[in-house]
Amino acid sequence: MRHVLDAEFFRRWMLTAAAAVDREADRLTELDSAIGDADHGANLKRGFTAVRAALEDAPPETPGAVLVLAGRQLISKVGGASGPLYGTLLRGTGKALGDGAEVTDAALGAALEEGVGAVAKLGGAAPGDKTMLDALVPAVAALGDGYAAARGAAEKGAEDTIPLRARKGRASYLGERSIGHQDPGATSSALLVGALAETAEAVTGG
Amino acid sequence: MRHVLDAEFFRRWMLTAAAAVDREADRLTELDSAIGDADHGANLKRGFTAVRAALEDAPPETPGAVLVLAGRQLISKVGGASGPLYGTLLRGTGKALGDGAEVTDAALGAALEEGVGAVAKLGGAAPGDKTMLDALVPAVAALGDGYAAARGAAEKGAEDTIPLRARKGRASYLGERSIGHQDPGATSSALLVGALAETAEAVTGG
Amino acid sequence: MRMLINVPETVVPDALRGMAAAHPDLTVDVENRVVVRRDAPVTDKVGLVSGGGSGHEPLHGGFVGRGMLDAACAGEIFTSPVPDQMTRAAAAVDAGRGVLFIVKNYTGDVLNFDMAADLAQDEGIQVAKVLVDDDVAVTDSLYTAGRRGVGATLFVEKIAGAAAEEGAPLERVEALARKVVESSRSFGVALSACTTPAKGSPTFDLPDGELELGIGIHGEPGRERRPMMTSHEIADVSVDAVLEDLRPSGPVLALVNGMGATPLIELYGFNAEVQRALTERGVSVARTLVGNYVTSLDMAGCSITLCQADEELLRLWDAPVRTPGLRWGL
Amino acid sequence: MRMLINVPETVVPDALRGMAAAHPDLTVDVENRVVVRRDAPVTDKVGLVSGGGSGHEPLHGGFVGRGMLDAACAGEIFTSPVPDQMTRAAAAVDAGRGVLFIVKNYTGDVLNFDMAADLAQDEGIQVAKVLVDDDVAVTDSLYTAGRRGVGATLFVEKIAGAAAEEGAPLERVEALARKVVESSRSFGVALSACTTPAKGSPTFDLPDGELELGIGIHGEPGRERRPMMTSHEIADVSVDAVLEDLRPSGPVLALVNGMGATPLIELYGFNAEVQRALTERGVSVARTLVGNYVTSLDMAGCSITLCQADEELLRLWDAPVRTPGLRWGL
Ligand SMILES: Nc1ncnc2c1ncn2[C@@H]1O[C@H](COP(=O)(O)OP(=O)(O)O)[C@@H](O)[C@H]1O
Ligand SMILES: Nc1ncnc2c1ncn2[C@@H]1O[C@H](COP(=O)(O)OP(=O)(O)O)[C@@H](O)[C@H]1O
Ligand SMILES: [Mg+2]
Ligand SMILES: [Mg+2]
Ligand SMILES: [Mg+2]
Ligand SMILES: [Mg+2]
Repeated sequence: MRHVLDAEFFRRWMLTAAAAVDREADRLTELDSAIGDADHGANLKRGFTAVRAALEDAPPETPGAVLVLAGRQLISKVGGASGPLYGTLLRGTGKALGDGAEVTDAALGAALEEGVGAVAKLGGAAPGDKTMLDALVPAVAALGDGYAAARGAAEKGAEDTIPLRARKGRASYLGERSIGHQDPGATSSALLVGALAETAEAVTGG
Repeated sequence: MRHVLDAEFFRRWMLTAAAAVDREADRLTELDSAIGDADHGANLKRGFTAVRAALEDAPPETPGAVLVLAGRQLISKVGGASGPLYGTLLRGTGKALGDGAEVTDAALGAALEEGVGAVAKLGGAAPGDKTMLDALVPAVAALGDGYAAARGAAEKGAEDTIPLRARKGRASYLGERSIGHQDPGATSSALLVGALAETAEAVTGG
Repeated sequence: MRMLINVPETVVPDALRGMAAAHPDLTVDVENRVVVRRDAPVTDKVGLVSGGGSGHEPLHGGFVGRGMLDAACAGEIFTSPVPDQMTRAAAAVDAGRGVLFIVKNYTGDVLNFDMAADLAQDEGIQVAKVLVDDDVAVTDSLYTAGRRGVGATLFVEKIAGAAAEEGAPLERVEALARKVVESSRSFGVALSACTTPAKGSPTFDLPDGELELGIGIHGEPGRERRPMMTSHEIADVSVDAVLEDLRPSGPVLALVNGMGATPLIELYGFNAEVQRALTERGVSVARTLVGNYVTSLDMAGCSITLCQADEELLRLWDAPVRTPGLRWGL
Repeated sequence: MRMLINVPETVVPDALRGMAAAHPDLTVDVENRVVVRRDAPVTDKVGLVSGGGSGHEPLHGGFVGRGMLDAACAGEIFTSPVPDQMTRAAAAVDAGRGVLFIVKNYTGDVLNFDMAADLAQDEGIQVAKVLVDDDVAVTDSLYTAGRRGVGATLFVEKIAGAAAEEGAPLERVEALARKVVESSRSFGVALSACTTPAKGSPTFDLPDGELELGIGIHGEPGRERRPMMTSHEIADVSVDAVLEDLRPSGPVLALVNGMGATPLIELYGFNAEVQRALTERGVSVARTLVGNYVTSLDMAGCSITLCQADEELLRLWDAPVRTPGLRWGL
């Protein structure tokens, strides 16, 4: 891969992610019901519906602005743990992208690393805690091998949360009983990375 | 039949009734659950437990006194519709028996008629209203043909409440929907009459 | 059976002990199951006594206190109390100006309170009775035991209680109570049946996706079963049912009541629909009370009660009250 | 799904509209989901703001009013509200003496209130925060998100609210709130799971005849499943769990709280057992509150919260309060 990514690319990523969230909302809620409070699907659906509306309302002109706007929407509309965390992920990534009209794959990779770092800082979690970081961190690490590799890593990371005992978020209240369930946030993170890969495939041919 | 009935006979009747109520309490509650408030079995069980205790505590010396004491216990311990009604039945019958040490079958028949009349007056119901009267009235009418006949009439009377639409008591709230269910009070009345027949069979040979 | 109890037999006395511990303002006679205002009998005040089967909490014991009831008798679950309790309560609260029995119209309650009134009068206590019969789901005709007493009981207890607290004589308190009864109508809906401790399983079978219209507060099924409806539709049906019987010419008091297991967030949402439905039908609401006040154990569902309130009733409604279940102005 | 709602999406705003209609003392901003005291900002008073996911009613909106909260932010069901709501609430109640955020310790609530505090401070509002974390079912360690905030929230809101009403400065109100948090612990038990409108089926599967110990208020399962227990046994287990963490040296405030679908008669009976269990363990109870105060939608179950209360806390607890959910002395 060696693409140049414009605002349109990021807009499509967000819309693809919104579609994926709509499609998978019930599953996310179901996962959250097992070890959380059964709202993760509804939360992200509400958030990405707002993202979609905002992007349609006044499409920003730079990649960074698209992600910052999307992140702000999530912060203002989602609530819960995932609202500030995903909001911070996108805002942090967007800010790191700067205000150029186009960015490279490599720049996106670096920015995502910053975004994910901001999530880790805000939430105080580390990989292995059974959170969204378990999908995000391996995805960013795999990004050097392409978007498809990142998607695979995120999906694997999400699945690998099953045997983990949660140490952060609501699932940590369950102690041992959190073992054996896939983390909803890691699952939605895999959807976001999957949407990125899908966008890259559609827009740039992968 | 032509017996002379003493206080012991009436005590045994009440204890037999108490045993029957204990045995059938769940069924009575089940019937009351369909068209009432699911307490008839518990109500009568509580009441006849008190009757049993009172009769054991200080066994009265006349037939009339046994029934008056039993009736008072029901009034003081049962509550609901059936407490005052059955209490009045037994008190009314007991009072009508006078204070002789022994009474005849015929005197019991006449006294029961008064007792049932008092129930009808207190509750304002008539046969056909789907209440205890639908078992009590035919039972008293059949008493001339013996205790077994009375039991048969009471049981048939109780069963015959099934197609009736209730016009008194809680079941009347259901309107048409009270049709198709046997009245709990008529059912418990059949138990009381059955206990009388059983007592007569055991004590006097029928 | 999902109940927070020890054994079915002790549910009522256990609850009374817990009530006593929570409310030092009340004197709770656990053995005789009578809850009395600590300062009873209140000098020169007409005494107000009510009671009924348990399972409708906070009714009636939770409405004992200044400005409302002087005493309440707790029966077994869904079973009217016995006359002995009522005469005991009457004796405890009579200050020589007489006692009003507030009786919900059920055969059992009527018979037991009648017997108690006779006994109390024998003991020299002046007793008046008012029968509450507000449930429009039951046609008041020769073919029924008459309309049931449900939510209006709260209005009667509050308004008659305020009048008694002001020193009104028995006839006046009784007349006001009767006026509230005549001005009030209710309608209830169940989304689930309730489970009595003695039975241990739901009193009727209500499949998910259906509801019962016109239910009472004793786990009895309603008059009609329908497919599940929205809060909007339930409000329309309930308001129409009440207004068919009660055509208020002025503002009303509204009670939007939960049956016990319906969360407050749903009751508030339902209240929004009730207010809409009333406004659409030209009825103005002077005061609204939303909550679990006249319940049916763990039944999910709701009822509405409207009371046409003139200035006098409104003033008495607003008067101070200090009970576990209703409190303001004190 | 047995819910008295229109559609899951509008449950929260519908409830807020119904709340507005029932409580003229409150200003309800339905669009932004903020409930505010009508007389806010109150001159010279520290403002108290709380909030959290909906589904715990009357918490928090029902505790807005004189002597308690100045404003509450309602999130979606079981979802913390967003920072915009909290800054809006802070702006509405700030009278220049600063605002205290009362935050239940959940990742979502903490993150959103933190962001809001930053934003509010940017706007020149002085903000302090107190984190409520009283649920002993969660071990407070590096391996969890920390103890959850549950019933103690009511104690904090009441006592800090009373101090603010008396004119105490922000640091003092904050210190008192923190003292209440440190003095309070809770434990909860579920007899049934709850059903969120969005999911439409119970959040976990609890067979009849079993219960969950150590549950929270968001439909999450507890730490342990056990065969059904009596009220006596549940009281023992709950009291022991709390006392393992909180060894009160003096009298306590006790909250015996229903999760939403447990009838009051059962809660009172449970209270009798809680009082017994405390007495047996040498703990004396100064005040008891029994009812549905911090709920979990239609969950059947209960929780207890104990707060060791010195004379100052007791005095502030007894101080007048006038809110939809808690009212005395006014
Ligand atoms: N401290 C944290 N750091 C990173 N991710 C977290 C943290 N806490 C929770 N999460 C993620 O958030 C997800 C839950 O999101 P959501 O259900 O929307 O919020 P809530 O837990 O407030 O209901 C979890 O599955 C987990 O992946
Ligand atoms: N007015 C009445 N006259 C005669 N019997 C009646 C009357 N009302 C009710 N009953 C009888 O009482 C029975 C119900 O008793 P019970 O369940 O103990 O009381 P409640 O209806 O108060 O719960 C009914 O099945 C009926 O037979
Ligand atoms: Mg969640
Ligand atoms: Mg019955
Ligand atoms: Mg009954
Ligand atoms: Mg949540």
